[in-house]
Amino acid sequence: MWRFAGKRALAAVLVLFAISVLVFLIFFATPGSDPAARIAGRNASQETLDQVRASFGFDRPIWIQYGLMMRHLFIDRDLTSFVNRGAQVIPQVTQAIPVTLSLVFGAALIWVLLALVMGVWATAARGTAIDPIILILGVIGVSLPVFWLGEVVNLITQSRLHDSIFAWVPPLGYVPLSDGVGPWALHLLFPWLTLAVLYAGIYARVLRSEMVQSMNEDYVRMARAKGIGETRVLLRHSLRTSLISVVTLFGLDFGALIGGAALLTEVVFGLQGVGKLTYDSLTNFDLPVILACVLYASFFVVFANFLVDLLYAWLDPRVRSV
Amino acid sequence: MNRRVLATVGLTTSALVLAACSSGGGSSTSSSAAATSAGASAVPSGSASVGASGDVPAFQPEHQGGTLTLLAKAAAGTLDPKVNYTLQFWQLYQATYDGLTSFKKVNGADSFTVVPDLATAIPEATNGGKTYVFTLRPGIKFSDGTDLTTDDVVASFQRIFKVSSPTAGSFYNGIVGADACLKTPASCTLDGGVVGDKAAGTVTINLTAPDPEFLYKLSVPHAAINPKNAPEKDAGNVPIPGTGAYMFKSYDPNTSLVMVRNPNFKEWARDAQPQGYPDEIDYKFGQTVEAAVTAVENNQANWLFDPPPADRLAEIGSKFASQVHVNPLTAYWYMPMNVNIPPFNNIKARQAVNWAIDRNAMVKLYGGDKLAQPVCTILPPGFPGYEESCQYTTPAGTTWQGADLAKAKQLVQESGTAGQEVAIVVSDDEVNKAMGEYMQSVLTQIGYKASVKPISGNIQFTYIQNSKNKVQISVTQWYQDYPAASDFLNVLLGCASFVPNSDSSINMAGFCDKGLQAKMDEALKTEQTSFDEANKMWAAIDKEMMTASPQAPIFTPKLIDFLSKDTGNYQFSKQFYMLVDQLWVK
Amino acid sequence: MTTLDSERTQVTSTPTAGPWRTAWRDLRRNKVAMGSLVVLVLVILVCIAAPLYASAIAHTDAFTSNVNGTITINGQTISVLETSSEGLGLGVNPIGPTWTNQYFLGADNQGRDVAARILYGGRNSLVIGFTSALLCCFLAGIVGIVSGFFGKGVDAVLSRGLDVLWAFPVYLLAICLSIVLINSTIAVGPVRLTSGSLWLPILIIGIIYVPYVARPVRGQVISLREREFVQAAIGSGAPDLRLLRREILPNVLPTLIVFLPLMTAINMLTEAALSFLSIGVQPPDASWGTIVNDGVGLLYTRPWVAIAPGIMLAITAVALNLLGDGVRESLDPKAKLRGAA
Amino acid sequence: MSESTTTTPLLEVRDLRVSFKSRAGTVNAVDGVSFSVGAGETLGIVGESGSGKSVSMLAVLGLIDNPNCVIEGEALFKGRDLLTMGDDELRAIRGADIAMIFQDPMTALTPVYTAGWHISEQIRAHEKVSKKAALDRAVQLLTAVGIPNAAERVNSYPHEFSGGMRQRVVIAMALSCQPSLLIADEPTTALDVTIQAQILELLKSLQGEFGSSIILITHDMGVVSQMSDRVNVMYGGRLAEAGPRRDVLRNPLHPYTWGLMASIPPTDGSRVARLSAIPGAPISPGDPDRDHCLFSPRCTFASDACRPQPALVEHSQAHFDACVLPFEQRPELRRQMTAVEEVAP
Repeated sequence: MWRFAGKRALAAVLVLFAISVLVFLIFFATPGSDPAARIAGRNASQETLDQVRASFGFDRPIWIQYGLMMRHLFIDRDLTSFVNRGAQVIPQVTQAIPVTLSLVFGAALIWVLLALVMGVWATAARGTAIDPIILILGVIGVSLPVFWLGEVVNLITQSRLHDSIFAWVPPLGYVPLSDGVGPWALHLLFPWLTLAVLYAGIYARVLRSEMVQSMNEDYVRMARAKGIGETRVLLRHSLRTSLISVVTLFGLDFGALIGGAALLTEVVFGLQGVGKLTYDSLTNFDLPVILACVLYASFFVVFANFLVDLLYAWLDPRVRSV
Repeated sequence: MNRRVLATVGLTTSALVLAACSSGGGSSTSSSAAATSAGASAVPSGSASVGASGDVPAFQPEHQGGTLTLLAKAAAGTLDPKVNYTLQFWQLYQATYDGLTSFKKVNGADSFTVVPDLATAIPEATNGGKTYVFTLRPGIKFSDGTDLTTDDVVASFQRIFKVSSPTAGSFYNGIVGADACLKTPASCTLDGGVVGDKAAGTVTINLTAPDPEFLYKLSVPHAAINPKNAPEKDAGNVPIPGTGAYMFKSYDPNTSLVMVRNPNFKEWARDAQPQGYPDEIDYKFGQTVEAAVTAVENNQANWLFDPPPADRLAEIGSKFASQVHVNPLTAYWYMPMNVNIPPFNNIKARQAVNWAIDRNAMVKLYGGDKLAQPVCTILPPGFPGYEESCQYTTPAGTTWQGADLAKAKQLVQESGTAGQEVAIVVSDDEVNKAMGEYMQSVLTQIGYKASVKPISGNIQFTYIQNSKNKVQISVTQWYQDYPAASDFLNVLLGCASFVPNSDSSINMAGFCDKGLQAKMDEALKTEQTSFDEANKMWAAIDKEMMTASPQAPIFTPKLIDFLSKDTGNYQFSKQFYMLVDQLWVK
Repeated sequence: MTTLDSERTQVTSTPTAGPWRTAWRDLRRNKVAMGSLVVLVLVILVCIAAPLYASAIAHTDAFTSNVNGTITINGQTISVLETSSEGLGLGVNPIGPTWTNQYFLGADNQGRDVAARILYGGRNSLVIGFTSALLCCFLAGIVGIVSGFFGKGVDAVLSRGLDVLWAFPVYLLAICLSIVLINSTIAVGPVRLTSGSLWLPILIIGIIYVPYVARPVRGQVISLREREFVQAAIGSGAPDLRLLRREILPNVLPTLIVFLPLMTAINMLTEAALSFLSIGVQPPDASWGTIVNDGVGLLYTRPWVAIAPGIMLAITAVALNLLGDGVRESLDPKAKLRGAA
Repeated sequence: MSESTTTTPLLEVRDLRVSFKSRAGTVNAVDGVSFSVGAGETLGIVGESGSGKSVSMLAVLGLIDNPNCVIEGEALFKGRDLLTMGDDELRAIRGADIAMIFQDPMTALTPVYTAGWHISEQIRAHEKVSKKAALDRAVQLLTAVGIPNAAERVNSYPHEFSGGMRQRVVIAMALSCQPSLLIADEPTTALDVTIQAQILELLKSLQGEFGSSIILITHDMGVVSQMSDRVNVMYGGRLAEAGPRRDVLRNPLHPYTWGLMASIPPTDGSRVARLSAIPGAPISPGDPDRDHCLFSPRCTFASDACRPQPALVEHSQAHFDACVLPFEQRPELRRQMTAVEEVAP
């Protein structure tokens, strides 16, 4: 177990290293990306430009720049933005995390519940018209471009029907949990739903197909033969075993979302989360923030993979003993 | 409206785009304003327009108090007044920092006048226009409680170089000792350049050559006076004490900037640094512009920095008309054409573009004729040196009437460049992209194989400057730093502004005409004796430039300020735009 | 249920039909899948007919700005881009849906006919979605098979490579590439990459989803390797290449084919998301994604510009997903995207 | 023990028909089968896969989870018809009165639960006992089925048991409510040869202990010969032959049974022999032409007389078969057939 974890950690570090190097190289290979001129300001004299270049170390070999940036990011922890000078990168990321966590946790709760209901219901109702209806609803959810859906939701709740049925919808943006659970949840309600619509469909479909598959398994027939109720067969046997693959999926998605994959939702709903930070840093071409965001995101993706493996072992005793 | 540019071109790095803006006279509203400023400048010969007294309205204590809430999509980077080069924060610095001189804090065209601020008076330049002696007002304290002394002034000028201020090499390189400071900022002394006499309370500034525009340069925030112990590097988001009516209390670029009254402030000159009305000013960042517009509509915030999105314009222009203020800017949108590579190394090809652009269409893409005015000169309407003229219009006239596609096609044929590939590099925001798309259409019509290349706004501005990138034509904007014709003509098209293979080469056209450069040098020299005289020369240079056609001016934009219902006393300074601290919330 | 299943397959498969024909016949019987196929074919046909629509019905050029254009409706001449006349007269609004042949869905901010552009845009969306899905499945097939078949070091390297790809900021890559390509051309084999080339989004999208598909393929190959018949072949000293061709590929191919429509749907949505960040199809060319993006700026005044292409995108994606489900059921019911394990 | 059949049978199946409707037509999986099982009796049902033996039992227990399935006939368990019973009633009988063991112990247990969990679930489904009491019972049961160290093994997961041990767990679970009827569907097919005998032995001894009746479904005549009191031979969803074990084994009547008998290896039958001894493939249950002896296409002695479908005729006491061949000539014909068989390879 420890060897396994060690190997995984080593692999993760390698992956993170590779990503950071790639980001660094790509950044500096892009024409116009040289931060010196942007830092120096409009129509700066060449002397000023050189001065800025020297003071930021942009005139040094690229591997030294890389080393310096990594040192500032991980050892001194005082890496500052190229754009918002003096703005430290790490606090920016840590401030964005609660927003993303709030968004993703809430959305995940909704989509998991929704997917459970939809998946179990579709399984129980297979053979009837309800099953395909649920599935098609799910497919539609999967097929809507999330930023488009977000914009349309905004159009309806913030503009078209804002004076009538959606008068209670607060303006876009994030309100911290410390301002009260009510306002917090109300501000996040539509972002939650928008994000959840996408994933609920996927999860319901995966769950349903797993469950239908398991309904043909011997152990489900055995469970029926034991004379236990159909609901119990569905929930304790079929659903319980089907959850394994859903959890795997969930771990990966959740990791990616926490890492900033909710970018489009955050942008559309004006939530200052990690995704929005990543987006802003990309549009600003602000290398320190890009690097911090990307490493943070990769860490979560890799970490989620790792967690999923552990969770998998916990859910599936067969894996545990291997 | 130039703030649309700001907001879109650089989400937070507006620094690229914008600098100070002042307007030497309005466009549509004020042909008289132009006259005023030109007249004012003529008074002290050989110097920027200065004035002593103004008609600043008296303070009305009944409106004092309350919290003013401002919104912006993003903050504007460092808070250091010596480094920040964005309109967004320069607007705020008016209330927090002072220079030896400053632009007058009044509504309208008069705002363009330079008045004494920390100095008791505007000194007459001596020593052949090379020496200025300022006397500091006594009894002024910084917001941290320390007294303002001549040491602070000297240190502040040194600091311009020590922090590599963006304008160090362009505005302040004429100070004696600046050369050494630019080379080795750390040991900058400006020895013999800026000399303080603590006992007499005077500061002497020596220039290497006369600079009639120097007083303007002293009046922008980069020349603001801060305590001598201010850090010798960019202070980032740590506020530096100042002498203004307000001080920065806290700043987080991701969330908010808070300004409160400076406890050590006593009004000394109402036209230079008036006391403000709100007790606190909260500037909040991070909301979308859509949300900000809604918030102002709903009276939840007083004002938003970013230009309202195009699809909300009609709504605020009709439902909220009384809360909207539109002001012309001394700025322009233009298309530099690279005169060193095909097809625009051919003058006919360049002229063809000027003939072909339907400037009305561009105005429409920008938001309609209430928000921009077509131009075909480099100097904006109302600007010193501006003379109504248009070489590329049909029917012929002095203002732009319509494009002549036939003529453009013919010129392209004559130039022999027809069929060549042309890439238009634009910033990837909505307005710029729309203009790029439109130009693609136009260039295709006149015979080129045109394509649009929208790229990230934060890179576009440096990308199009670097000759290495071989940009043929692009869409960009220029906002004045101070009201002098050279700030457009000499800066944008002077030989010195073209630095091959550098990201900082504001002469994007790569245009360098020896004859025209000689004329510009002559005009600059003439400014020492007479701005009027010089401005006539600038007007002629503008015409010649337009004939050479290294760029195609498109329009001069206007600015929308949208205030909430309960916000009063809107004052618009041509130099730094809305006077934030003069707004009433009570 | 083993007995029942075997009975049913006995019934449905006649001895002569190969697995492909059986699958096709199953698919033909699947009403939902066939319905989706019909919808898909309709969408494709309509998009192919774009020039016809533009010239014969809408009388418009979908790629030329028409900022100062006018049209006549009920005898009234209306500007395509109308400057607001209310109040201060701020803002310019493109004409809204006329629901007639010209400007059926209104104009975009260049005064171009949105309906015609949606049809043209559909072509690009479909081409990008499908080609990138093809590319993705092809690359993922190679990576997955090599990784799963050779195992050990090769597998470790490829798997980490997939991890890097998985966690890499795609948008950054896309933004940088689009800038690099403004002046330079990158040649990837027969593909010439320029900044306006459709190959740019195709390559980017095709590559980023490789881990999505490669992981399940890798898992499948690993389990295939353990199967008796492959073990037997290995034991008998069959060369790797023949093993791959004879034993592995025929088993992996159905999985890849199942993924194709599903990936096409995902890729079309990704293309739209990339367009949201101004990467991808370059103006004046269009895709559904770029039109949605154009429309977002007009959302409050002319919502149809954004809503209509979004609906087209959603319909196509739904059809592709349902078709994909049908193909999965008939070809390889166990195929799972994203490689959960 | 065959005498017990004369008293009221525990389970009496009358004219059971199970068919599946599909796009390709109707599949008659079970086509008019009647039989009965007495208390404490063991009934063997033999036939090739697809002969309908498993389906008939699943149908009786209402375990066919397919909306296109039509079930007709009667299945009287202790006098009550299982086929018309409500879901809840049937559920109460399943597992409590009638338990079932499936072929593959590898897949019959839900992989995520322990052996003890499975057994106590079954107990608690039918009796109100505490979890702890149920678990204690599970330990006893596991001990009873010969799992060593049952107190610890009760917490083991299915994958931690060997195949044979897992089948013991399944048997323990099946017996946990002391059912009066145990249906064992190929209980040993998936097991190693050495384990098979142990499991059969266990079933036998447990039957003695619990007094349950057993329906043993298998394709293996060897297993039948070891275990059952009576034998039903099924072909194509119909009974081909039925009778007391001794009669059927010593004196098989139906040519199909002859084929099955020929497939038993000469020794003790512990070797699993496939039914390849009978030429031709099993008939397709989807074939609409059913009004004839379904075995006739594979039968050496087939003639026009095989059409229409021959009736099930009682030849000696409780020994039935459905074949038109003259009764007297059967031993001779059988010799002929097996001789041919022996030459063939």
